[in-house]
Amino acid sequence: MAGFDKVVLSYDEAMAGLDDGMTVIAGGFGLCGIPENLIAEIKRRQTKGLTVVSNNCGVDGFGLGILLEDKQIRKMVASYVGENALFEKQLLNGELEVDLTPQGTLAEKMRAGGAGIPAFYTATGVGTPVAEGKETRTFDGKEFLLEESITGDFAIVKGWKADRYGNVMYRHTAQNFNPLAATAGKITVVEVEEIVEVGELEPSQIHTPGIYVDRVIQGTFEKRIEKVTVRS
Amino acid sequence: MAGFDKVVLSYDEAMAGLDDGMTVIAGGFGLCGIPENLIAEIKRRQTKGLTVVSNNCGVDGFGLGILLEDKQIRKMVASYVGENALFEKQLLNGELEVDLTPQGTLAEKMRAGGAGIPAFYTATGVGTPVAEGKETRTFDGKEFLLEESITGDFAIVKGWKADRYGNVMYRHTAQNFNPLAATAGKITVVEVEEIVEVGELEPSQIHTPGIYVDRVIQGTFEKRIEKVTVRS
Amino acid sequence: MALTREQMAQRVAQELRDGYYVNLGIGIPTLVANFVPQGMEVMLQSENGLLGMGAFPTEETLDADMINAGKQTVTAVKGASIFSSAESFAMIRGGHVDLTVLGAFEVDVHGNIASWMIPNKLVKGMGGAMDLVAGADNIIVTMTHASKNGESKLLADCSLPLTGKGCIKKVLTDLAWIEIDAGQFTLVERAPGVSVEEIVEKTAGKLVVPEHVPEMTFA
Amino acid sequence: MALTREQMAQRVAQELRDGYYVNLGIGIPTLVANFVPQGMEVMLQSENGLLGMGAFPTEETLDADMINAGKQTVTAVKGASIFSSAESFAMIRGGHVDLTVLGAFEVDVHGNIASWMIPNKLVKGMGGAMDLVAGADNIIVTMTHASKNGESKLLADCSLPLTGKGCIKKVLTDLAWIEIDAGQFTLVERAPGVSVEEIVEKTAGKLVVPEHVPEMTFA
Repeated sequence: MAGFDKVVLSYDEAMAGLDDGMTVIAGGFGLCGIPENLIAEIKRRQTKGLTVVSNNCGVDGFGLGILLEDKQIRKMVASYVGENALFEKQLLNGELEVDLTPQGTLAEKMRAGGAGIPAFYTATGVGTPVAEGKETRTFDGKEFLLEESITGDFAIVKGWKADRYGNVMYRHTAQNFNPLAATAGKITVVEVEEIVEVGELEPSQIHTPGIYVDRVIQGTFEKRIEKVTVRS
Repeated sequence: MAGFDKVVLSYDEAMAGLDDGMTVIAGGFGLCGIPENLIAEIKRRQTKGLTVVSNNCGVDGFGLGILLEDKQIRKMVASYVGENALFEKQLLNGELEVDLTPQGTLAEKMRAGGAGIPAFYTATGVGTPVAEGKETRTFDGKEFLLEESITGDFAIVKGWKADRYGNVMYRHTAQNFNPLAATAGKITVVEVEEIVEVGELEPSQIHTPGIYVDRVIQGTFEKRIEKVTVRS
Repeated sequence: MALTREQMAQRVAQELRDGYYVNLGIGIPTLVANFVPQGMEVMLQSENGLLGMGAFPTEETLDADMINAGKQTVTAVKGASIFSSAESFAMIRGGHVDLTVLGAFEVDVHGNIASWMIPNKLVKGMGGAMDLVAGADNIIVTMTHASKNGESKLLADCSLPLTGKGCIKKVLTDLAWIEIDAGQFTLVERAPGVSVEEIVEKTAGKLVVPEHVPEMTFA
Repeated sequence: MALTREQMAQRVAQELRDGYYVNLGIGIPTLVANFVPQGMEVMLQSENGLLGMGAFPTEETLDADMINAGKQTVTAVKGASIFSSAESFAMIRGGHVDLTVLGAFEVDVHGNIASWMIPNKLVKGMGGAMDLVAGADNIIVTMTHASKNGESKLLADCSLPLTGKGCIKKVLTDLAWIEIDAGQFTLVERAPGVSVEEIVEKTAGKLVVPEHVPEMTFA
């Protein structure tokens, strides 16, 4: 079974092969379901000139935000980047390039990238700045934009449970972009809270089949909450 | 909660509104996971001139095959239709039109239809008879076909368990095209083996969220097996 | 009198129907959930991947893995489902959400909406707004009728970069319920005590005023 | 001697690697699963939505809801996953399957394959074959080298309608292991006891024959 055993024991091993200038696709929505230790490992490695594809860019001091501190990100592809003063500064300085992509288009671009679909049409963004330089086309009397898919050299993913074969389940809304990112990496690394026995996950309930996953590592997570909101 | 209670008590009610000339998208692979009672109800209604979209067309005397007996199907969109003498006869007679579509393209056409994506590019079928009359386009040096999505007036789906809100889970490989069909019908009808209490299905484990489902009915199923194969 | 934020939410809530799947944007739209009419049930879709968003949690049930699209901690109602962002936007883009309520900077007579970007101010991103306006058939925009300086937000043509083109048919402002069709606004209802003249004055785009413009009523 | 069906499967199985995800077509490809080398594990993908296809069931474990792409009843191995047809073909189209083995009527020097349609005979459909050949990087075609009438199936140009264009690089016939590159076949191995002359004679497309063509070996 050695061939299907995806478990690695160190974060160093988990991110082996990450080089300057690569594209990294990251799961997560805000700070929910982010691969926080894999991100920390990218910081430790000081890999530079990265293109990072993720719905958001973390916050100052946590999540993808920490990769801004040493200017490791050259270009960010995201739908919303408003939580983060350093991001703002680097953007205004011209140190950081940003490609703002509608959230649903971003999700579909990752899925399409993983599914071997190079491009698709969507009504999202027609007539807006997002449409600039993109082809439009009419189907059934309605106008649509051509959007190209995204793949990455690495995908970094946060799961809940995984088995050694790389079958993954996500917990609650920490699912978000994670299963899409998982399909779109040349090398897909998943960090999880718990590694379970092969056969423990019900086959029909697996969110990410192991075929997409190259490495699995068990971590411990801070799970910082961006906006704690409780009812009284 | 009346507004979210999708359960209907008769097959007549389940297929109310089905008219001659409509397009019906059906889940199932071979005879596995087919909405057998919904198909039988279409036969009982004697609705004619249907376009049926399904991976296969059942067999003689079972599944979608029974809709051929009274020539209810005008056009079949499928990837493989080889199990069925009546189909063959009507095709050769010119009584039946067939649009053969690669299996993966068919699955993606249904998904795209449900997801508001009017068309996508795929390498599947480039240079083959499937490409006739279709646009091709090069991305990254490779040639792709433009394929348009499919939606239907009705989607008929076979689930395992559903709750009254129309949240559905499928059993084993009876999942197949069912969750895709479910997203692509103007009216989506799901027949299931068991209706469970709302809240009983784990939210992250639901295969088809209720938002796609208009009607749910509990049925009993023959579950005929096309090729019983056992080891000795 | 101009409507309060709560009254605006209350008026929008009158458009809810039993069994609606609804996506509520940040701000006034979020308040709509507080005014769901009695005996009616709606399910809230949160575009980060939750259908059936519930109340905020208690301190005890707080869970970092359970948030809404505004990144607030939430709960799920009985019968909720949770899924990926691709599935969530398949619902939205595919037109499966019955009603979307969101804010805006400007709306024009062509149904265009600008809500995400003010040139020369820092651009934070459109999030899911472009998908929501492109995918939904039934959208209600909530915004004040005019800016604090008195500049109309209901224009002949949006001046700001668009979020979506030709997709808005209904606007609720603090002064009026406006519908958009065939390149013009129509004044359908006015806020209690607000004169047709004030609304006409504060509407820059072409506004059709029917003979009788009823006041909004609140239960 | 020409290889038997079992020997063909056995030779293909030598191309398996530990940890491969493999899709096996109907016929000879299916037999490959019987010859997985010891100490090696592969996972079989069945395009109806099963990764980790196991043995046929017993009478007791027979389940109508558990079939493979050939519509036979099967079981799932430990660690299997089950998913929709869209997800299944996302794997296939996206190039995540490590090896695809399938039969064909004809293959040509351009890497074209014809395997699904004979004009003037009833067309039953391509099933998943077009997706499989378009999506995979690593495909092995298994077929007899020539028809029963002695007509070569390794052509300069396929005569039948294609299943895929320019996607085949490796062919195992009952006579030879052939690779395709730059518009020509290369003879890599021959079946034990089969002469280079016989292979040359039965190959219609341009065939490069290296100085030394080893015989296949079987463990």
